[in-house]
Amino acid sequence: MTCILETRSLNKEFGAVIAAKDLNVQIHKGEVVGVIGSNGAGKTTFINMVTGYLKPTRGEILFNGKSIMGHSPRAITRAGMARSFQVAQLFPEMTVLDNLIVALAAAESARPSFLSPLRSDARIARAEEVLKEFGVANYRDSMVTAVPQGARKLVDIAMALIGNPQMLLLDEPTSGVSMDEKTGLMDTVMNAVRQHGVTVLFVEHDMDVVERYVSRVLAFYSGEIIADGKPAAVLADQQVRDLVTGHRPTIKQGNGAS
Amino acid sequence: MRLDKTEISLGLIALGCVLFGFVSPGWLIFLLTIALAKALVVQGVVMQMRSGLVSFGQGLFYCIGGYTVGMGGQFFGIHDAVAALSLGMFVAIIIAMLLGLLLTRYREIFFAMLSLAFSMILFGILVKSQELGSTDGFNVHDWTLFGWAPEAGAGSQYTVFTMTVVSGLIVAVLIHRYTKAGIGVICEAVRENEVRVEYLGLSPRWLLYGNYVAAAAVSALGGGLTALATGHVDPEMAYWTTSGEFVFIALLGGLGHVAAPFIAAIVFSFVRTYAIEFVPHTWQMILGFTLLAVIIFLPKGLWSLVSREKTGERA
Amino acid sequence: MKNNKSKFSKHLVSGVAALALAAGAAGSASAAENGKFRVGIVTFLSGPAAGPFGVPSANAAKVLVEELNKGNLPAPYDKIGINGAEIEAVIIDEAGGATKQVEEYRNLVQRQKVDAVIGYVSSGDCLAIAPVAEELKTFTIAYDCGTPRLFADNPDAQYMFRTGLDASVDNIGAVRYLAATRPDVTRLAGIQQNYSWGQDSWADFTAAASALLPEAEIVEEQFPKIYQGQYGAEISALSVKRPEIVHSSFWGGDMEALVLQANARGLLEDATGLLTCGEASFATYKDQAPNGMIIGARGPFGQFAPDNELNTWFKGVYQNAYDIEPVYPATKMAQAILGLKYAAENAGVADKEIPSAEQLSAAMKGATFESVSGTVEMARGNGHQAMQGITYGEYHYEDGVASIKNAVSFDGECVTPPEGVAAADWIADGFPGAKCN
Amino acid sequence: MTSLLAVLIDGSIYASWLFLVAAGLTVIYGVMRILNMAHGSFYAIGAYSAASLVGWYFNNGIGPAWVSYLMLVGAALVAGLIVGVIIERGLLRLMYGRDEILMVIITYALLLILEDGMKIVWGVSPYFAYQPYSELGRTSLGLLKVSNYDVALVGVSALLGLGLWAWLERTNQGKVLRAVIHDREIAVAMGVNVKLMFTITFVLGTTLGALAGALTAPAISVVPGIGIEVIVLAFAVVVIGGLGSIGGAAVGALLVGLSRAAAVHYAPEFELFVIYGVMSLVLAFRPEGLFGRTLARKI
Repeated sequence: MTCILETRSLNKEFGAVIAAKDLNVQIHKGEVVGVIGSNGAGKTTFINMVTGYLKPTRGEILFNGKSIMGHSPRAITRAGMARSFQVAQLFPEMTVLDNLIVALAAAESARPSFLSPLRSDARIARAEEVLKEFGVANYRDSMVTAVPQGARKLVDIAMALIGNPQMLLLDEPTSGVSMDEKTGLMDTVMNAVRQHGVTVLFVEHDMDVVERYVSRVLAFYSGEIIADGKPAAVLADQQVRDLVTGHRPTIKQGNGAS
Repeated sequence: MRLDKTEISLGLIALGCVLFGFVSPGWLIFLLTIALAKALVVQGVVMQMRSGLVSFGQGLFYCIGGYTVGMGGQFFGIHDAVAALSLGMFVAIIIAMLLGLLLTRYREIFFAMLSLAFSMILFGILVKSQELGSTDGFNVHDWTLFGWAPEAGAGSQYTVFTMTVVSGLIVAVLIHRYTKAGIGVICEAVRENEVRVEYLGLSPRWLLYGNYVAAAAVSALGGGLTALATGHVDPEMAYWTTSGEFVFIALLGGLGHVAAPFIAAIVFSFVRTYAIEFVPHTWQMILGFTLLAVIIFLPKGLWSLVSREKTGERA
Repeated sequence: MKNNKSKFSKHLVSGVAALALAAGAAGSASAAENGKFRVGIVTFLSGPAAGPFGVPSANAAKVLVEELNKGNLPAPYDKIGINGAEIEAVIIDEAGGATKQVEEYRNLVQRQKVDAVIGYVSSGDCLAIAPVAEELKTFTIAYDCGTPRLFADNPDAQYMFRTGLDASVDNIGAVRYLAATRPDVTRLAGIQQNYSWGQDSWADFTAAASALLPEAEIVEEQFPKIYQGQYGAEISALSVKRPEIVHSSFWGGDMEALVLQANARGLLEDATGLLTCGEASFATYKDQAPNGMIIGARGPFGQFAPDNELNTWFKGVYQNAYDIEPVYPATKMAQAILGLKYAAENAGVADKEIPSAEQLSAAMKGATFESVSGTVEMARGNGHQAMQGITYGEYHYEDGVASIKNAVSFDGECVTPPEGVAAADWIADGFPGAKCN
Repeated sequence: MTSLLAVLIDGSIYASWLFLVAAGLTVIYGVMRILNMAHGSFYAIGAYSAASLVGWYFNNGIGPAWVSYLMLVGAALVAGLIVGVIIERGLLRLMYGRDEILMVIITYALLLILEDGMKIVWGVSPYFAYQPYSELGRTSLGLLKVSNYDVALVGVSALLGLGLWAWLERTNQGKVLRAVIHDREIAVAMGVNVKLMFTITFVLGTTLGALAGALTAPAISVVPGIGIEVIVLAFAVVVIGGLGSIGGAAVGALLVGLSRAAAVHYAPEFELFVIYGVMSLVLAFRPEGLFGRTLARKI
């Protein structure tokens, strides 16, 4: 398995607060990795560093073997690593379709055209296809502010995926979504991801979701990775149970997924 | 090149304006010329407003356009109006490409204030330049159009009017396309969510930069036409209150449609002209109340009167 | 965005059509052919120039028009109105810059159908209006603006006249006054507003000083921003150079603030102030200006206007109406209106008939007419520019009464360059042909 | 040597005036996020109120001169309070929550209205209140003569700055205000009456503006348009210092004041550009101003 993303001794300090300490992670092509940890454990900091939003204090980040330290978010995106957000980051005064068309046009070229129309037939067709894939085609012409939270999260992820990235980072894809919507949402997302053959790393609080979809789990605690491995093994780890997941009664639904 | 319905209507209206010029009294032609020329400057303000930036210094490019046309005729022997106007746009583009490097790092109030500062610096330079007449400025005359010199008076006035209408039409069609093209829509996207644009792999800064430069060129064209129409330029063109007027007109029209700035500029000119005539001592107050009324009752500008029944319409 | 297109274009067309109609209707609404002589009066009604210049001028225009319509003036202006026709004045604000003034000038002429325009304090406005006056063939009198470029830039002017003097006269006169009363001064300093007016004034003053006061040197010059209002640093910079004379072309609030601050800080005790526009604030200085400060009125106007019958009458009605003596802008406005009346009544048209702009211009060109300031000769600028003498004097305030002392007048020929010669060249050549008594 | 001393003295006098003018602007922005273009008009209203009251006092020749200093301050307080309350309650209250830039434009409309409003109330003729200025006399430092009133103004300005700082940092109300500045939503959640805090802040800001005008009035001729000239200056000072920071406004005022005085004495031809030059230079290196805070967006 080739390594797509690797971090070496990644550190981040905010003044006296250590948000990341010697993170050494290797993600391989095709993996679906879950990141768990309580609030403030450094999960989002990790994603923000990897995608260029935050500059690490020390360390090295390699994407496809090349350093992306100090690169801007847009350079990292163009290199093939896309992300979604805890709170869906959309264009609130546009329709769902236009949100996707903008994302598509952005993926096609870094230099937008000055005079030829953005909403070309080809782009509309492709965007509609993706909307269908994500099951939100019925919101095609709604303003994004008028669609339910779950659909917004899906649009957010669809915008990241429409550019055919090699790797996708999902920051709490199910946060803010009701319990009974979560599974449906994740099924939709994971199906789409599988079809595109994308490597996925996602941050998640819901252990059921983690167990169901990931092939590997990273457990964070106060800026450090305290466990890394198969979901069953990590979730059974005493330290993880003490510091991250709390003491859950038993494992409910089978033994992990994929 | 296929024209859509908006473009055809714009063309028809422009034709109507040119014909209307034959029967309209001189003062009205002049008022419309100035209003339309200023509307071009306002188009520059509106282009930036769409991307979320409010320029309180668009007078900079208005002034550059005007002074280039004036100096071209006065000092460099460029008497052809089209050449002089193009030169004005060219100079504005060069200056905008330099200033844009700094300005696109700023947003909101900081962009507004810094653009104002640059405009005031030009004002200061012109006031210091006694060769250019300091605050008195200088007159712009003896221009030609492709070698043809329109007769002084009504003839040249009508020529400038027609030139302004035609420029207005060309710019309106281009901006209409621009707002629907990649850069236009994505600039709006920058206003709505800059972080997301960055994470789509685009550079908001360079988008705003391109938009800033394009807006500068349009505004300079408006300044050049104003210089030809009034026959005079002075540093007041770069003073911050002039830029404030452009923002005023931009809000009056709203961002709803490419035609809105033109209509707003005409309405503004009428309101001001009649306010000056009927309440010469308190015309500014009338303008102030008009502006407040627009903000409170027509937050999307005059254009929302036109598009009111079209719910959910986006420009 | 979809099926709205057709509706939209209808709206667009109907909106513009409605606007055009409204405009057309408005245009036809005025057009007064009521036998009255309509005069557009343009001066500052708002902004910093309104208090010192605009309002006194507008007031002078109002009271004079009223009295003219009653036929109350002394001879030769005792005919009712202008040439027997009642005067209707349209007063508008000069604030807002040259572009706006060109627009308003066209409105006055083409929409309001005025027969003549009198106005403009700002040189920038004068310069912008001059070519438009020619284009619209409208008789126009610049009553106050001082730029020497008015006729230099427009040598073929037909319809534009100026009944006030240009700024080089102020400063040549100021130097002549110094040479006459203080020939031994050696240390000159200046503080000017940083715009055309201040820059030109200082250039003329220093050039004339080097010709007429060869012993004097310029020890300091300051150019603060116009309307700055606070001159602390400038006053210090001037003080430390120990000047004997501090020349300033400041006007209005800036001038009053400068006098207040410079006086409080002793500058005007150690040095003598010379204010070319000083007379405009004659009534407001009280004890805040030191005795002996030299002031001018940009010609024989205001306090420096002679005691002829016209001026006595004018001061009377002005004081009656506004409870204050007229300052120089008021006198200058009166002079412009009298000039217009003179031209109209000597244009060779029948009683009550309103002469054309061509007839007015022909009558005004090179004319000599009586005014509140004495006799005015339109002897420069090809007969379009007035030539008059200029007077300077010292301000004195005692027992609550302000007065002028040590006034010295210079003839027009003494302070005005000959026809066709630029002031700078005339000064540089040592005033060839100047006739001084 | 004399001119160096002069630069320091002139610079601090001008800086203290700039600070007086800018303080109200920055307080309002800090709490309410409104960059108030009408601030100059409050300055002018203060100047007019003070000049007409003091002018009336001396014209009628009653009472001792020291009363006039109280009148200056009193006129500013009353004028600032009345105008502030009317505008905040009557207009701005309807607009809260709108875009920052839109608020700028609303205050621009307010500026147009107030400028003509003042003309209706006070006319266009100049008002004078020079007695408090000349009454204090002057001090000679060699060739340099300094007006005692100006020197007193430096003290007043410093005291005012310290007072504002103490109020913000040392009182309960100040703490609440800082909470509002820091995070409005959390402040609301904590039960802070933000509306009341807004009224207090706005009135404080207008009063500070009026006070600046009133204290300047004795040294100038109060005429239409004095407010317009002040706005851009005050903006520059506040932007240099960092919007919303009192300390920043003080440092910005000193920076502009001293560099302008230096330009007047050593390089008069650059005087016109000094303020914009300093502003562009500061912003080029510190886009948020000297004491501005960068707010990183949470994603």
